[in-house]
Amino acid sequence: MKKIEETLKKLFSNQYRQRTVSYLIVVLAYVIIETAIRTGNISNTIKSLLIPTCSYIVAALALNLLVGYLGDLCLGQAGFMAVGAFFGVVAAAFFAKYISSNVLVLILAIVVGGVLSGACGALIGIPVLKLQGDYLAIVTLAFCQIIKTLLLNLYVGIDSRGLHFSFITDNTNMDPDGVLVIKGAIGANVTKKLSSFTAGVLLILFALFVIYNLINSRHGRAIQACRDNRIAASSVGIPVNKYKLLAFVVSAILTGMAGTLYGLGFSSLKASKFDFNLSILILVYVVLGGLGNMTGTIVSTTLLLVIPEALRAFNDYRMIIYSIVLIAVMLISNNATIMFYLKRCKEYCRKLFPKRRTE
Amino acid sequence: MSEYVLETKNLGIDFGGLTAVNNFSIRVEKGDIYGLIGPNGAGKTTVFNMLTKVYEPSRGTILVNGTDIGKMSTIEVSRIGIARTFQNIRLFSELNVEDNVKIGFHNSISYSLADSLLRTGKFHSEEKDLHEKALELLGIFKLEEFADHKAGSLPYGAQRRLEIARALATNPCLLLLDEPAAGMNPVETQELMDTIKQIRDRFGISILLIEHDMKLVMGVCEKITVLNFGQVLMNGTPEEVQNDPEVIKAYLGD
Amino acid sequence: MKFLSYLISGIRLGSIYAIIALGYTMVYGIAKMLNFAHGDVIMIGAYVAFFALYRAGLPLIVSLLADVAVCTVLGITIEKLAYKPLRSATSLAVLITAIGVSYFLQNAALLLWGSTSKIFPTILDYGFIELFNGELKISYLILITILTCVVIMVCLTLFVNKTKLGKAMRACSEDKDAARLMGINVNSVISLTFAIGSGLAAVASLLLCATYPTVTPTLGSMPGIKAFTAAVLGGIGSIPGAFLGGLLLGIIEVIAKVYISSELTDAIVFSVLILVLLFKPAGLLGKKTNEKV
Amino acid sequence: MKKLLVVLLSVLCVLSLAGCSGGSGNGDAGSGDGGTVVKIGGSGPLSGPAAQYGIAVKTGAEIAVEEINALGGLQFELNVLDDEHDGEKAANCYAQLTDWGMDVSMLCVTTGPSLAVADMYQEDGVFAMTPSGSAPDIIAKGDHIFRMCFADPEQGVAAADYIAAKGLGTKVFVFTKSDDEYSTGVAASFKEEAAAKGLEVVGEYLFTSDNATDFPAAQAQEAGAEVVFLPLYYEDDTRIIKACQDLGYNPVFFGVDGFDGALEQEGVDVAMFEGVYYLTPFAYSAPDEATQSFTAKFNEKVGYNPNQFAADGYDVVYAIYNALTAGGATADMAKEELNVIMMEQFKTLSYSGLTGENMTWDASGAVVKAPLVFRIENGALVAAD
Repeated sequence: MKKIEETLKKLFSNQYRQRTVSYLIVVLAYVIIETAIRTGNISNTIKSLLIPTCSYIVAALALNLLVGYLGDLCLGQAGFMAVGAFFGVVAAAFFAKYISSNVLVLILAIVVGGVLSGACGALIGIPVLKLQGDYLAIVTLAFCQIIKTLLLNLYVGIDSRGLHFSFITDNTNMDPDGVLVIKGAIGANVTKKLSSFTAGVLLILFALFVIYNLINSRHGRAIQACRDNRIAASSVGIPVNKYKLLAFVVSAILTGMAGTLYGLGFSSLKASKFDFNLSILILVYVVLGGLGNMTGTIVSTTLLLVIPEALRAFNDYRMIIYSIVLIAVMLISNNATIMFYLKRCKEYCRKLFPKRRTE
Repeated sequence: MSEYVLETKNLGIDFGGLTAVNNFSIRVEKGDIYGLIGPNGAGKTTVFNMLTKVYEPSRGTILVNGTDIGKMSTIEVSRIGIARTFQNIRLFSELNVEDNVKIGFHNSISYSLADSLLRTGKFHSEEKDLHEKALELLGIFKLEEFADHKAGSLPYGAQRRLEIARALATNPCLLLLDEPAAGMNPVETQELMDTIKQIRDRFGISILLIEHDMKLVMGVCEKITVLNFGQVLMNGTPEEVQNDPEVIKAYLGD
Repeated sequence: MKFLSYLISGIRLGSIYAIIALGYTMVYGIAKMLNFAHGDVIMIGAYVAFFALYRAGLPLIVSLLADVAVCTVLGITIEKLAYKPLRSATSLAVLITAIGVSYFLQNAALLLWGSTSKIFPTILDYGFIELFNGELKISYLILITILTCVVIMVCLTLFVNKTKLGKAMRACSEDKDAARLMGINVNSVISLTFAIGSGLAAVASLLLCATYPTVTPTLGSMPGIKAFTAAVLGGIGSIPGAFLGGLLLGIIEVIAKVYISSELTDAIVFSVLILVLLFKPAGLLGKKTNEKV
Repeated sequence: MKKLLVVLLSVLCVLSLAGCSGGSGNGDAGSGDGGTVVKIGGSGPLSGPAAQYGIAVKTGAEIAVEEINALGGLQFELNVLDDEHDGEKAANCYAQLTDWGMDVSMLCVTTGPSLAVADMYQEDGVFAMTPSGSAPDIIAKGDHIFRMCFADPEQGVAAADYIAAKGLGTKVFVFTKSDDEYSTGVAASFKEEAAAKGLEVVGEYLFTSDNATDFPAAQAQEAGAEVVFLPLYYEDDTRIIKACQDLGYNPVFFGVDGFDGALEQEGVDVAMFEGVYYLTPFAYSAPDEATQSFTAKFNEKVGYNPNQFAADGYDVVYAIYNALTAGGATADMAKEELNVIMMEQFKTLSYSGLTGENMTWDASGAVVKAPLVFRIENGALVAAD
């Protein structure tokens, strides 16, 4: 009994509270929604939102690792998602020929999507090492455009002899039993929708696990040191470039995995879906949720995906509202007067509920 | 093996045709508290930046315990044992005080990325040691009570002390302090002088410091180099420097 | 001859990029921020010009002046409302805000004027200069585009180097604090920079639409990003750099399109950006700056 | 503060979730057991850059529904949702339509979203006919999936046949938008048919939506093309024609149904399109009474003339209506029963509407009708012989 109490105390201590709250929210939401699905108390609308929401949450968490902890803006999130989605779909089609277990195929596809996207992350990491700030953002944007252009011209077929790749024109020359998995501009054709809500939630938990464990270690501290002061970080012997690259690759891997989950949730997907607008959308989720705040990211992503569905009448104004959110959050959080009053409010609340202070 | 912790020979740097520092040669022995003084713009901080390889020297050699650091990067210089503070404080201001010091210990812990992702036993035991070591170091600088405060929210003097603590965490053999007393009141400065001596004795390191506060320089430094217009004006003990007419001229003008 | 005609169309495209790139390069040089919304100011300019020329039927010169006025006011307003409060914030916050502004303008245009494209009226009759016995035809529009670009470049260089205001701008780009101590009103210099950049955006919008006549809410984003690439290529903060970068990028784009692979043009253009930043981060004519420690 | 915000947001989140699932309880959930009206669902881009197409289809369909309901027989209810030309959103729309109790569907307006949701309709056994999703892959997703417009390859073939038959020229240059499956689909079949008909494709210029501004028209001119084939939407057509004219190069321009709308653009100088040929199943200026009445109604609703998308939307609703009445369907039938009737009726149905006479459908779900070639003369559309 005492041990349980101690564990609880530890879980809600200053050091661990954010982590605990994140995990709890995800698990609770899962239990509630899953129960609703089992008992048939959930609308198709909500059901259709589950997998994309999980994917966007993972992509947003990965972006928050970069923006919130490394302090660099990546506008190429859509590109990494595209790599994960397209190659995840190819991998799933390939593995499905040899493995009958859907779960195993999904896991393998997610791993392949993550690894390839991570490789792209490493590739873009090379210019990243030299650049900072706006230049970095624009390079990631350029990179995303390049990926999109390349995917638009990619043809991948699969037949009894294996995978066939071709570029710009369809020269896959497959056996008669072959199927084109990726057809250039038409996009990817998903033969079997393998993603499930459970898989999505597990991926979110995995992402949280990786990010929290990374951040609260010497590696994570080094990443944050690079954000706060590059020069000081290298003066205490932290290889800044190495840790920037690490953060980029980890973020790219998670985003790629999110992409695979997304890709395998639809029966077809187009490369043009993964454009600059998608990167901005993910950025909006992160900014509204709070830089470096993982729980906030999860909640804001969910809200921004669910509310527009509920309020379809406002669809015309949705994008304009997002842009105002971006500007407003930035102006408010950088306004000393407003932040001062918010802080006062917070202190006042603390006084009202003194019990909440566990330490 | 050289007996000098730091030895520079004819160090110099040019910025686009302008020579900022030239023929800079000093020798710092083990356990020295060494002062580097000079009027504003004399090139003192530039010397520090060359020693830590933030700037690449145009000429000359730098030997640390006899090793030439000519080809090393800032990071390697830190690993070989030079630590520094900055004239305009450079803390990791969004992180808390304890984490700032822990980052200083970065290279003295060895658990891998896999250890941190999987939270292995090695991770937990090293992190536990690290926590204790960090608190001990903070204790020396009377910063324990601030351990979980954001570094950026500390009072000025405490920030200066934290920067020294962070530098010491890298386990250096030579500590470079860039105007450690800037902005401190006389009481704080006095405390700082004691702390500097205490650090030297306790960690057995050499200290090279830049300072404008002559009381501090004369009070703690055993040797002094005076820099003017990028050139060494003289080397000597505090008394010699204080009585040198050239130095007085450099400070007061003609 | 064939090559020459492509080269000329590359120079035309490059001239437009150069004028847009000037807006980026000046703002970046002085406010040290990437004004992501610059491309969308061009889009607004295109709509204003369309309304002035077509709906109101104003003469070209009046339309141009009205366009410049609207864009200048828009640029200053954006700066005052969105960027000025963030003077001391991190560059990340400023960039995110700038993206927000860009998005706002695009979606506001979409709401106000719809997604259906509008066709920019012909402002110049199709006339040609024929060279080499008629083997090479160059339209007057191309000549005017290139000429405008050169004139703007010369005027701006003179302004920055010879006038008092121009010197104040250069001072601000070197060191804002020092400039303030010298009695320069830094805020008004930044506003002036935005005003000039946005005014140029208006000119660019007119040239852009005269050449490529469809007006849509997303019209500015691609030329915007490419012009920024041009500014980086030439060396950010440098006026001749923007000119050089713009021309080079325009030529690279057209040549790549014709002789390498038209479907991979964008990949090639953006690879140029990445390569330049990799090997010459300061650009062709830019200065390398050291962070002061 | 952050924590407070998080708590507040979480509460909102749960509330909105509850709100959504609660909302669905009111509709006749899931099974679609009719009621008093037949519910026709569908989705298309109603906001964003492609909104014009979705709005056209939606308006056209609305006109048809109003007319049918005024007849007093079988009553329809129409619900076209906004999918923003995005497969992901189309899937959400599908789910919402299911919650709403959709009986029959118009699928999606554009190809990408249609591909993303077609198999959901197939699995759930809902009859779906896309008004304007022209990729052949859509109807290949299942036997419940039908199409009202031409398939992309049919247009390519028809264009090549016409050019060859009328001798418009033998050297053809093609501009293709490589990130648009509509454009690549038409272009591919055109090139194949052109080769078979003895036309010479002297060059092809591929571009993407990101670099659809600067067109090296000189390439077509240098290649000596007499005909420039434009399997594109009218915005790109306009820019390409302008780029050619800027060079003083005036070949025969041949567009496909995406060209429809070019003359309606605000500010357009129709003189630049003089002599352009294009394929379309519908021209609002056609003198027949059905077209004129539709054009008037459409104009009244939105203030501009309808294009073929609007006519497709109108025709889909009428084709569904004809099939249902012919099969003796009633409003209280479940969607499964309606589906059976539709499948049966469409085997034999012959429907004459705005976009074609005596249209029939084959087993794959493709429409069989003859494409029409129009030519622009003196700023107006004229049926080319």
